Amino acid sequence: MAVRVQAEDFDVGAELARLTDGNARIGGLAVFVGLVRERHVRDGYHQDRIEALTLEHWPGRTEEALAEIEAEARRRWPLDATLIVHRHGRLVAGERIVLVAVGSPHREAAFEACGFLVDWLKTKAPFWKLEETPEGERWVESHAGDEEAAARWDKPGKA
Amino acid sequence: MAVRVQAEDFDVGAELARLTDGNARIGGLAVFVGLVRERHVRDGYHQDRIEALTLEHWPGRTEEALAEIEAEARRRWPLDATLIVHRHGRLVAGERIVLVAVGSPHREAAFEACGFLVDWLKTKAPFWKLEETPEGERWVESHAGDEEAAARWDKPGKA
Amino acid sequence: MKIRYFAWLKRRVGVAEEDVTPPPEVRSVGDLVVWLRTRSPAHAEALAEGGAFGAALDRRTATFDTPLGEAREAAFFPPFTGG
Amino acid sequence: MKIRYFAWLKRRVGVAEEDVTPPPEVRSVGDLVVWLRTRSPAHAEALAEGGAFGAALDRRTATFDTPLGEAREAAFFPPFTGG
Repeated sequence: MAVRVQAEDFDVGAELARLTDGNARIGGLAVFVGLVRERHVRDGYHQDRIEALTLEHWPGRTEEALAEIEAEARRRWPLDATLIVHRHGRLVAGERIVLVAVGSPHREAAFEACGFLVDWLKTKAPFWKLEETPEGERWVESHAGDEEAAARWDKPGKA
Repeated sequence: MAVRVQAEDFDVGAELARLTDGNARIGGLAVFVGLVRERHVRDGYHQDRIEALTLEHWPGRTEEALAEIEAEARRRWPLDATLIVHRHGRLVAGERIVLVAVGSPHREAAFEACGFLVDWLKTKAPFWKLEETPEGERWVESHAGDEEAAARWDKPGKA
Repeated sequence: MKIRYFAWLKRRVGVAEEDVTPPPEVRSVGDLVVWLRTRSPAHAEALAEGGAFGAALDRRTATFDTPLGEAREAAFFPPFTGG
Repeated sequence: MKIRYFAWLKRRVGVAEEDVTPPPEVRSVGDLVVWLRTRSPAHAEALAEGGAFGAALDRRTATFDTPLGEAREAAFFPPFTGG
Protein backbone atom coordinates (compact mmCIF):
# COMPACT_ATOMS: atom_id res chain seq x y z
CA MET A 1 0.00 0.00 0.00
CA ALA A 2 3.00 2.29 0.24
CA VAL A 3 6.38 2.91 -1.34
CA ARG A 4 8.88 5.50 -0.15
CA VAL A 5 12.32 6.62 -1.26
CA GLN A 6 14.17 8.60 1.37
CA ALA A 7 17.64 9.59 2.55
CA GLU A 8 16.96 9.00 6.24
CA ASP A 9 16.99 5.65 8.01
CA PHE A 10 13.73 3.86 8.80
CA ASP A 11 12.50 2.33 12.05
CA VAL A 12 11.73 -1.29 11.20
CA GLY A 13 9.63 -1.94 14.30
CA ALA A 14 7.53 1.18 13.84
CA GLU A 15 7.05 0.52 10.11
CA LEU A 16 5.86 -3.04 10.72
CA ALA A 17 3.59 -2.05 13.59
CA ARG A 18 1.95 0.57 11.37
CA LEU A 19 1.42 -2.10 8.75
CA THR A 20 -0.29 -4.64 11.02
CA ASP A 21 -1.94 -2.58 13.76
CA GLY A 22 -5.69 -2.80 13.41
CA ASN A 23 -5.45 -5.37 10.62
CA ALA A 24 -6.17 -8.73 12.23
CA ARG A 25 -6.61 -10.39 8.83
CA ILE A 26 -2.84 -10.69 8.58
CA GLY A 27 -1.58 -14.06 9.76
CA GLY A 28 1.94 -13.75 8.43
CA LEU A 29 4.25 -10.86 7.75
CA ALA A 30 7.32 -11.59 5.62
CA VAL A 31 10.01 -8.96 5.78
CA PHE A 32 13.32 -8.31 4.10
CA VAL A 33 15.87 -5.79 5.30
CA GLY A 34 18.82 -5.15 3.00
CA LEU A 35 21.99 -3.79 4.59
CA VAL A 36 25.30 -2.42 3.36
CA ARG A 37 27.64 -5.37 3.60
CA GLU A 38 31.28 -4.62 4.38
CA ARG A 39 32.44 -7.10 1.75
CA HIS A 40 31.41 -7.42 -1.82
CA VAL A 41 30.40 -11.03 -2.51
CA ARG A 42 30.63 -12.40 -6.03
CA ASP A 43 31.23 -15.86 -7.37
CA GLY A 44 30.91 -17.27 -3.89
CA TYR A 45 33.84 -15.52 -2.22
CA HIS A 46 34.19 -12.28 -0.33
CA GLN A 47 36.06 -9.61 -2.21
CA ASP A 48 37.12 -6.07 -1.50
CA ARG A 49 36.26 -4.22 1.63
CA ILE A 50 33.44 -1.70 1.24
CA GLU A 51 33.49 1.31 3.51
CA ALA A 52 30.35 2.95 2.24
CA LEU A 53 28.20 3.25 -0.82
CA THR A 54 26.19 6.00 -2.42
CA LEU A 55 22.83 5.14 -3.88
CA GLU A 56 21.83 7.33 -6.78
CA HIS A 57 18.28 7.15 -8.08
CA TRP A 58 15.87 8.84 -10.46
CA PRO A 59 13.56 10.94 -8.30
CA GLY A 60 9.95 10.51 -9.29
CA ARG A 61 10.60 7.65 -11.69
CA THR A 62 11.90 5.47 -8.85
CA GLU A 63 8.70 5.86 -6.85
CA GLU A 64 6.69 5.05 -9.99
CA ALA A 65 8.73 1.90 -10.59
CA LEU A 66 8.32 0.75 -6.99
CA ALA A 67 4.57 1.39 -7.12
CA GLU A 68 4.33 -0.65 -10.34
CA ILE A 69 6.22 -3.53 -8.74
CA GLU A 70 4.02 -3.36 -5.65
CA ALA A 71 0.86 -3.35 -7.79
CA GLU A 72 2.12 -6.40 -9.68
CA ALA A 73 2.67 -8.27 -6.39
CA ARG A 74 -0.85 -7.42 -5.29
CA ARG A 75 -2.23 -8.77 -8.56
CA ARG A 76 -0.38 -12.05 -8.09
CA TRP A 77 -0.97 -12.77 -4.40
CA PRO A 78 -3.74 -12.09 -1.85
CA LEU A 79 -1.99 -9.43 0.20
CA ASP A 80 -3.34 -7.32 3.02
CA ALA A 81 -0.37 -5.04 3.42
CA THR A 82 2.71 -4.13 1.43
CA LEU A 83 5.49 -1.69 2.10
CA ILE A 84 8.70 -0.79 0.28
CA VAL A 85 11.08 1.77 1.79
CA HIS A 86 14.34 2.33 -0.09
CA ARG A 87 17.03 4.76 0.94
CA HIS A 88 19.25 6.85 -1.30
CA GLY A 89 22.40 8.84 -0.64
CA ARG A 90 25.57 7.79 1.18
CA LEU A 91 25.33 4.80 3.52
CA VAL A 92 28.21 3.29 5.51
CA ALA A 93 28.76 -0.45 6.05
CA GLY A 94 26.12 -1.92 8.35
CA GLU A 95 23.45 0.66 7.51
CA ARG A 96 19.99 -0.36 6.35
CA ILE A 97 19.28 0.16 2.63
CA VAL A 98 15.84 -1.24 2.00
CA LEU A 99 12.80 -2.59 3.80
CA VAL A 100 10.24 -4.78 2.06
CA ALA A 101 7.29 -6.07 4.08
CA VAL A 102 4.30 -8.11 2.98
CA GLY A 103 1.32 -9.15 5.09
CA SER A 104 -1.09 -11.85 4.05
CA PRO A 105 -3.51 -14.29 5.67
CA HIS A 106 -1.19 -17.01 4.32
CA ARG A 107 2.49 -17.26 5.14
CA GLU A 108 3.33 -18.83 1.77
CA ALA A 109 1.86 -15.85 -0.10
CA ALA A 110 3.69 -13.44 2.20
CA PHE A 111 7.04 -15.18 1.66
CA GLU A 112 6.63 -15.50 -2.09
CA ALA A 113 5.47 -11.93 -2.61
CA CYS A 114 8.30 -10.60 -0.44
CA GLY A 115 10.88 -12.54 -2.47
CA PHE A 116 9.28 -11.33 -5.68
CA LEU A 117 9.39 -7.69 -4.58
CA VAL A 118 13.05 -7.91 -3.56
CA ASP A 119 14.03 -9.62 -6.83
CA TRP A 120 12.12 -7.19 -9.00
CA LEU A 121 13.17 -4.01 -7.26
CA LYS A 122 16.81 -4.99 -7.82
CA THR A 123 16.33 -5.15 -11.58
CA LYS A 124 13.38 -2.84 -12.33
CA ALA A 125 13.81 0.21 -10.07
CA PRO A 126 16.28 2.92 -11.16
CA PHE A 127 18.91 2.76 -8.42
CA TRP A 128 22.67 2.73 -8.91
CA LYS A 129 25.27 1.90 -6.29
CA LEU A 130 28.68 3.56 -6.10
CA GLU A 131 30.95 1.72 -3.67
CA GLU A 132 33.81 3.29 -1.73
CA THR A 133 36.67 0.84 -1.33
CA PRO A 134 40.29 1.27 -0.22
CA GLU A 135 41.14 1.23 -3.95
CA GLY A 136 38.73 4.06 -4.71
CA GLU A 137 35.20 4.43 -5.97
CA ARG A 138 33.57 1.81 -8.15
CA TRP A 139 30.11 1.58 -9.69
CA VAL A 140 28.51 -1.72 -8.82
CA GLU A 141 27.89 -3.77 -11.93
CA SER A 142 24.64 -5.52 -12.44
CA HIS A 143 24.70 -9.12 -11.36
CA ALA A 144 23.60 -11.87 -13.72
CA GLY A 145 22.19 -13.70 -10.68
CA ASP A 146 19.87 -10.80 -9.99
CA GLU A 147 18.50 -10.94 -13.52
CA GLU A 148 17.98 -14.68 -13.15
CA ALA A 149 16.29 -14.22 -9.79
CA ALA A 150 13.94 -11.62 -11.27
CA ALA A 151 13.26 -13.80 -14.32
CA ARG A 152 12.09 -16.68 -12.10
CA TRP A 153 8.89 -14.74 -11.60
CA ASP A 154 8.22 -14.51 -15.34
CA LYS A 155 7.74 -18.25 -15.61
CA PRO A 156 4.13 -19.21 -16.22
CA GLY A 157 2.60 -21.04 -13.30
CA LYS A 158 5.03 -19.62 -10.78
CA ALA A 159 2.35 -17.50 -9.16
CA MET B 1 22.11 -17.81 17.69
CA ALA B 2 19.17 -17.55 20.05
CA VAL B 3 15.79 -19.09 20.72
CA ARG B 4 13.33 -17.85 23.32
CA VAL B 5 9.88 -18.90 24.50
CA GLN B 6 8.11 -16.23 26.47
CA ALA B 7 4.67 -14.99 27.50
CA GLU B 8 5.41 -11.30 26.88
CA ASP B 9 5.35 -9.57 23.51
CA PHE B 10 8.60 -8.85 21.68
CA ASP B 11 9.84 -5.62 20.12
CA VAL B 12 10.56 -6.51 16.49
CA GLY B 13 12.69 -3.44 15.78
CA ALA B 14 14.82 -3.91 18.89
CA GLU B 15 15.25 -7.64 18.25
CA LEU B 16 16.38 -7.08 14.67
CA ALA B 17 18.69 -4.23 15.61
CA ARG B 18 20.36 -6.46 18.21
CA LEU B 19 20.82 -9.10 15.54
CA THR B 20 22.50 -6.86 12.97
CA ASP B 21 24.23 -4.13 14.99
CA GLY B 22 27.97 -4.52 14.73
CA ASN B 23 27.70 -7.33 12.19
CA ALA B 24 28.37 -5.76 8.80
CA ARG B 25 28.76 -9.17 7.16
CA ILE B 26 24.98 -9.38 6.91
CA GLY B 27 23.69 -8.21 3.54
CA GLY B 28 20.16 -9.48 3.91
CA LEU B 29 17.87 -10.11 6.84
CA ALA B 30 14.78 -12.22 6.16
CA VAL B 31 12.12 -12.01 8.83
CA PHE B 32 8.80 -13.65 9.52
CA VAL B 33 6.29 -12.38 12.07
CA GLY B 34 3.31 -14.63 12.76
CA LEU B 35 0.18 -12.98 14.14
CA VAL B 36 -3.13 -14.15 15.58
CA ARG B 37 -5.51 -13.92 12.64
CA GLU B 38 -9.11 -13.11 13.42
CA ARG B 39 -10.30 -15.71 10.93
CA HIS B 40 -9.32 -19.29 10.64
CA VAL B 41 -8.33 -20.01 7.05
CA ARG B 42 -8.58 -23.52 5.68
CA ASP B 43 -9.25 -24.89 2.25
CA GLY B 44 -8.89 -21.41 0.84
CA TYR B 45 -11.77 -19.70 2.56
CA HIS B 46 -12.13 -17.80 5.81
CA GLN B 47 -14.02 -19.62 8.47
CA ASP B 48 -15.04 -18.88 12.02
CA ARG B 49 -14.11 -15.75 13.85
CA ILE B 50 -11.28 -16.16 16.35
CA GLU B 51 -11.27 -13.89 19.36
CA ALA B 52 -8.13 -15.17 20.99
CA LEU B 53 -6.01 -18.24 21.30
CA THR B 54 -4.01 -19.85 24.04
CA LEU B 55 -0.67 -21.38 23.16
CA GLU B 56 0.30 -24.28 25.34
CA HIS B 57 3.82 -25.64 25.13
CA TRP B 58 6.22 -28.03 26.80
CA PRO B 59 8.58 -25.90 28.87
CA GLY B 60 12.18 -26.94 28.41
CA ARG B 61 11.48 -29.35 25.57
CA THR B 62 10.19 -26.51 23.40
CA GLU B 63 13.41 -24.54 23.75
CA GLU B 64 15.38 -27.71 22.94
CA ALA B 65 13.30 -28.31 19.81
CA LEU B 66 13.75 -24.72 18.62
CA ALA B 67 17.50 -24.89 19.22
CA GLU B 68 17.67 -28.15 17.21
CA ILE B 69 15.78 -26.54 14.32
CA GLU B 70 18.01 -23.48 14.45
CA ALA B 71 21.15 -25.65 14.45
CA GLU B 72 19.83 -27.55 11.44
CA ALA B 73 19.30 -24.28 9.54
CA ARG B 74 22.86 -23.22 10.35
CA ARG B 75 24.17 -26.52 9.02
CA ARG B 76 22.29 -26.03 5.75
CA TRP B 77 22.93 -22.35 4.98
CA PRO B 78 25.74 -19.85 5.60
CA LEU B 79 24.03 -17.75 8.26
CA ASP B 80 25.46 -14.94 10.33
CA ALA B 81 22.51 -14.46 12.64
CA THR B 82 19.41 -16.41 13.60
CA LEU B 83 16.66 -15.69 16.08
CA ILE B 84 13.44 -17.46 17.03
CA VAL B 85 11.12 -15.91 19.61
CA HIS B 86 7.83 -17.74 20.22
CA ARG B 87 5.19 -16.63 22.68
CA HIS B 88 2.95 -18.83 24.81
CA GLY B 89 -0.18 -18.11 26.83
CA ARG B 90 -3.31 -16.26 25.79
CA LEU B 91 -3.07 -13.94 22.77
CA VAL B 92 -5.92 -11.93 21.28
CA ALA B 93 -6.52 -11.42 17.56
CA GLY B 94 -3.87 -9.16 16.03
CA GLU B 95 -1.19 -10.01 18.58
CA ARG B 96 2.24 -11.24 17.55
CA ILE B 97 2.93 -14.95 18.09
CA VAL B 98 6.33 -15.65 16.65
CA LEU B 99 9.38 -13.90 15.24
CA VAL B 100 11.88 -15.69 13.04
CA ALA B 101 14.83 -13.71 11.69
CA VAL B 102 17.79 -14.86 9.63
CA GLY B 103 20.77 -12.79 8.55
CA SER B 104 23.16 -13.90 5.83
CA PRO B 105 25.57 -12.33 3.36
CA HIS B 106 23.20 -13.65 0.67
CA ARG B 107 19.52 -12.81 0.46
CA GLU B 108 18.64 -16.19 -1.09
CA ALA B 109 20.11 -18.04 1.89
CA ALA B 110 18.34 -15.70 4.31
CA PHE B 111 14.97 -16.22 2.60
CA GLU B 112 15.32 -19.97 2.31
CA ALA B 113 16.51 -20.48 5.87
CA CYS B 114 13.73 -18.26 7.21
CA GLY B 115 11.09 -20.26 5.32
CA PHE B 116 12.67 -23.49 6.53
CA LEU B 117 12.61 -22.36 10.17
CA VAL B 118 8.96 -21.31 9.98
CA ASP B 119 7.93 -24.56 8.30
CA TRP B 120 9.84 -26.75 10.72
CA LEU B 121 8.84 -24.97 13.89
CA LYS B 122 5.19 -25.49 12.96
CA THR B 123 5.61 -29.25 12.83
CA LYS B 124 8.57 -30.01 15.10
CA ALA B 125 8.20 -27.74 18.13
CA PRO B 126 5.73 -28.75 20.88
CA PHE B 127 3.15 -25.99 20.73
CA TRP B 128 -0.62 -26.43 20.74
CA LYS B 129 -3.20 -23.76 19.94
CA LEU B 130 -6.58 -23.51 21.63
CA GLU B 131 -8.83 -21.07 19.78
CA GLU B 132 -11.65 -19.07 21.37
CA THR B 133 -14.52 -18.65 18.94
CA PRO B 134 -18.12 -17.49 19.40
CA GLU B 135 -19.04 -21.22 19.40
CA GLY B 136 -16.60 -21.99 22.20
CA GLU B 137 -13.09 -23.29 22.54
CA ARG B 138 -11.51 -25.50 19.94
CA TRP B 139 -8.08 -27.10 19.66
CA VAL B 140 -6.49 -26.26 16.33
CA GLU B 141 -5.94 -29.39 14.29
CA SER B 142 -2.72 -29.95 12.50
CA HIS B 143 -2.79 -28.91 8.91
CA ALA B 144 -1.73 -31.30 6.15
CA GLY B 145 -0.30 -28.29 4.30
CA ASP B 146 2.05 -27.62 7.19
CA GLU B 147 3.37 -31.17 7.04
CA GLU B 148 3.86 -30.83 3.30
CA ALA B 149 5.60 -27.49 3.73
CA ALA B 150 7.95 -28.99 6.32
CA ALA B 151 8.57 -32.06 4.15
CA ARG B 152 9.76 -29.87 1.24
CA TRP B 153 12.97 -29.40 3.14
CA ASP B 154 13.59 -33.15 3.39
CA LYS B 155 14.09 -33.46 -0.34
CA PRO B 156 17.68 -34.08 -1.31
CA GLY B 157 19.23 -31.20 -3.20
CA LYS B 158 16.85 -28.65 -1.78
CA ALA B 159 19.51 -27.02 0.34
CA MET C 1 7.38 -43.53 35.84
CA LYS C 2 6.01 -40.07 35.13
CA ILE C 3 3.32 -39.61 32.50
CA ARG C 4 2.73 -36.15 31.00
CA TYR C 5 -0.27 -35.07 28.97
CA PHE C 6 -0.56 -31.97 26.79
CA ALA C 7 -3.34 -29.93 25.17
CA TRP C 8 -6.60 -31.84 24.76
CA LEU C 9 -5.12 -35.04 26.21
CA LYS C 10 -4.44 -33.13 29.41
CA ARG C 11 -7.97 -31.74 29.46
CA ARG C 12 -9.53 -35.15 28.91
CA VAL C 13 -7.41 -37.02 31.42
CA GLY C 14 -7.87 -34.16 33.87
CA VAL C 15 -4.24 -33.91 35.02
CA ALA C 16 -1.05 -32.56 33.46
CA GLU C 17 1.05 -35.37 34.87
CA GLU C 18 0.87 -38.39 37.11
CA ASP C 19 3.23 -40.97 38.54
CA VAL C 20 2.42 -44.56 37.66
CA THR C 21 4.00 -47.97 38.12
CA PRO C 22 3.02 -50.14 35.16
CA PRO C 23 3.30 -53.92 35.65
CA PRO C 24 6.33 -55.69 34.12
CA GLU C 25 4.40 -56.96 31.08
CA VAL C 26 4.03 -53.32 29.89
CA ARG C 27 7.10 -53.23 27.67
CA SER C 28 6.38 -50.75 24.85
CA VAL C 29 4.74 -47.37 24.44
CA GLY C 30 1.77 -49.18 22.90
CA ASP C 31 1.53 -51.47 25.94
CA LEU C 32 1.65 -48.40 28.17
CA VAL C 33 -1.23 -46.73 26.29
CA VAL C 34 -3.38 -49.85 26.58
CA TRP C 35 -2.61 -50.10 30.28
CA LEU C 36 -3.22 -46.37 30.95
CA ARG C 37 -6.70 -46.68 29.38
CA THR C 38 -7.66 -48.98 32.25
CA ARG C 39 -6.98 -46.32 34.88
CA SER C 40 -10.24 -44.38 34.38
CA PRO C 41 -12.95 -43.65 31.81
CA ALA C 42 -11.26 -40.28 31.25
CA HIS C 43 -7.99 -42.04 30.43
CA ALA C 44 -9.83 -44.41 28.12
CA GLU C 45 -11.42 -41.51 26.27
CA ALA C 46 -8.25 -39.40 26.06
CA LEU C 47 -6.11 -42.28 24.82
CA ALA C 48 -8.82 -43.94 22.72
CA GLU C 49 -7.81 -46.12 19.82
CA GLY C 50 -7.66 -44.16 16.56
CA GLY C 51 -6.90 -40.93 18.39
CA ALA C 52 -4.40 -38.66 16.66
CA PHE C 53 -1.70 -38.27 19.28
CA GLY C 54 2.03 -38.70 19.47
CA ALA C 55 4.34 -39.87 22.20
CA ALA C 56 7.79 -39.18 23.58
CA LEU C 57 9.99 -41.16 25.98
CA ASP C 58 12.35 -39.07 28.07
CA ARG C 59 11.59 -36.18 25.67
CA ARG C 60 12.58 -38.08 22.49
CA THR C 61 9.95 -38.87 19.87
CA ALA C 62 8.65 -42.41 20.22
CA THR C 63 6.25 -44.68 18.36
CA PHE C 64 3.93 -47.30 19.83
CA ASP C 65 6.59 -49.92 19.10
CA THR C 66 9.32 -48.14 21.05
CA PRO C 67 10.37 -50.20 24.10
CA LEU C 68 10.00 -48.39 27.42
CA GLY C 69 13.46 -49.54 28.50
CA GLU C 70 14.67 -47.47 31.42
CA ALA C 71 12.61 -44.42 30.45
CA ARG C 72 11.58 -42.30 33.43
CA GLU C 73 9.03 -40.16 31.61
CA ALA C 74 6.46 -40.74 28.88
CA ALA C 75 4.55 -37.89 27.25
CA PHE C 76 1.41 -37.93 25.10
CA PHE C 77 0.30 -35.01 22.97
CA PRO C 78 -1.67 -34.00 19.85
CA PRO C 79 0.17 -33.03 16.65
CA PHE C 80 2.01 -29.74 17.08
CA THR C 81 0.28 -26.56 15.88
CA GLY C 82 2.67 -23.74 16.72
CA GLY C 83 4.06 -20.96 14.59
CA MET D 1 14.54 17.88 -25.99
CA LYS D 2 15.99 17.17 -22.56
CA ILE D 3 18.66 14.51 -22.12
CA ARG D 4 19.28 13.01 -18.67
CA TYR D 5 22.27 10.95 -17.61
CA PHE D 6 22.60 8.77 -14.52
CA ALA D 7 25.39 7.13 -12.52
CA TRP D 8 28.63 6.68 -14.46
CA LEU D 9 27.10 8.14 -17.65
CA LYS D 10 26.48 11.35 -15.74
CA ARG D 11 30.04 11.37 -14.38
CA ARG D 12 31.53 10.79 -17.82
CA VAL D 13 29.41 13.32 -19.68
CA GLY D 14 29.93 15.76 -16.83
CA VAL D 15 26.32 16.97 -16.55
CA ALA D 16 23.12 15.44 -15.14
CA GLU D 17 21.01 16.87 -17.92
CA GLU D 18 21.18 19.09 -20.96
CA ASP D 19 18.78 20.53 -23.50
CA VAL D 20 19.54 19.64 -27.10
CA THR D 21 17.92 20.11 -30.49
CA PRO D 22 18.79 17.15 -32.66
CA PRO D 23 18.48 17.63 -36.43
CA PRO D 24 15.42 16.11 -38.15
CA GLU D 25 17.30 13.07 -39.43
CA VAL D 26 17.70 11.89 -35.79
CA ARG D 27 14.59 9.70 -35.64
CA SER D 28 15.34 6.88 -33.19
CA VAL D 29 17.04 6.46 -29.82
CA GLY D 30 19.96 4.88 -31.67
CA ASP D 31 20.21 7.91 -33.98
CA LEU D 32 20.16 10.15 -30.91
CA VAL D 33 23.03 8.27 -29.28
CA VAL D 34 25.14 8.51 -32.44
CA TRP D 35 24.39 12.23 -32.68
CA LEU D 36 25.07 12.90 -28.97
CA ARG D 37 28.53 11.29 -29.34
CA THR D 38 29.49 14.16 -31.65
CA ARG D 39 28.87 16.78 -28.97
CA SER D 40 32.16 16.26 -27.08
CA PRO D 41 34.86 13.68 -26.40
CA ALA D 42 33.22 13.12 -23.00
CA HIS D 43 29.91 12.31 -24.71
CA ALA D 44 31.69 10.00 -27.12
CA GLU D 45 33.31 8.14 -24.23
CA ALA D 46 30.17 7.95 -22.08
CA LEU D 47 27.99 6.74 -24.93
CA ALA D 48 30.65 4.60 -26.61
CA GLU D 49 29.56 1.71 -28.77
CA GLY D 50 29.38 -1.52 -26.81
CA GLY D 51 28.70 0.29 -23.54
CA ALA D 52 26.22 -1.38 -21.23
CA PHE D 53 23.57 1.27 -20.82
CA GLY D 54 19.82 1.47 -21.16
CA ALA D 55 17.53 4.22 -22.33
CA ALA D 56 14.09 5.64 -21.58
CA LEU D 57 11.90 8.04 -23.53
CA ASP D 58 9.61 10.16 -21.41
CA ARG D 59 10.39 7.75 -18.55
CA ARG D 60 9.35 4.61 -20.42
CA THR D 61 11.93 1.95 -21.24
CA ALA D 62 13.18 2.28 -24.81
CA THR D 63 15.53 0.39 -27.11
CA PHE D 64 17.83 1.83 -29.76
CA ASP D 65 15.11 1.12 -32.33
CA THR D 66 12.42 3.11 -30.51
CA PRO D 67 11.38 6.16 -32.59
CA LEU D 68 11.80 9.46 -30.78
CA GLY D 69 8.33 10.57 -31.89
CA GLU D 70 7.18 13.51 -29.80
CA ALA D 71 9.27 12.55 -26.77
CA ARG D 72 10.40 15.49 -24.69
CA GLU D 73 12.95 13.67 -22.59
CA ALA D 74 15.47 10.91 -23.20
CA ALA D 75 17.39 9.27 -20.36
CA PHE D 76 20.51 7.08 -20.44
CA PHE D 77 21.66 4.94 -17.52
CA PRO D 78 23.59 1.82 -16.53
CA PRO D 79 21.75 -1.36 -15.48
CA PHE D 80 19.97 -0.94 -12.15
CA THR D 81 21.73 -2.13 -9.02
CA GLY D 82 19.39 -1.24 -6.18
CA GLY D 83 18.02 -3.33 -3.38
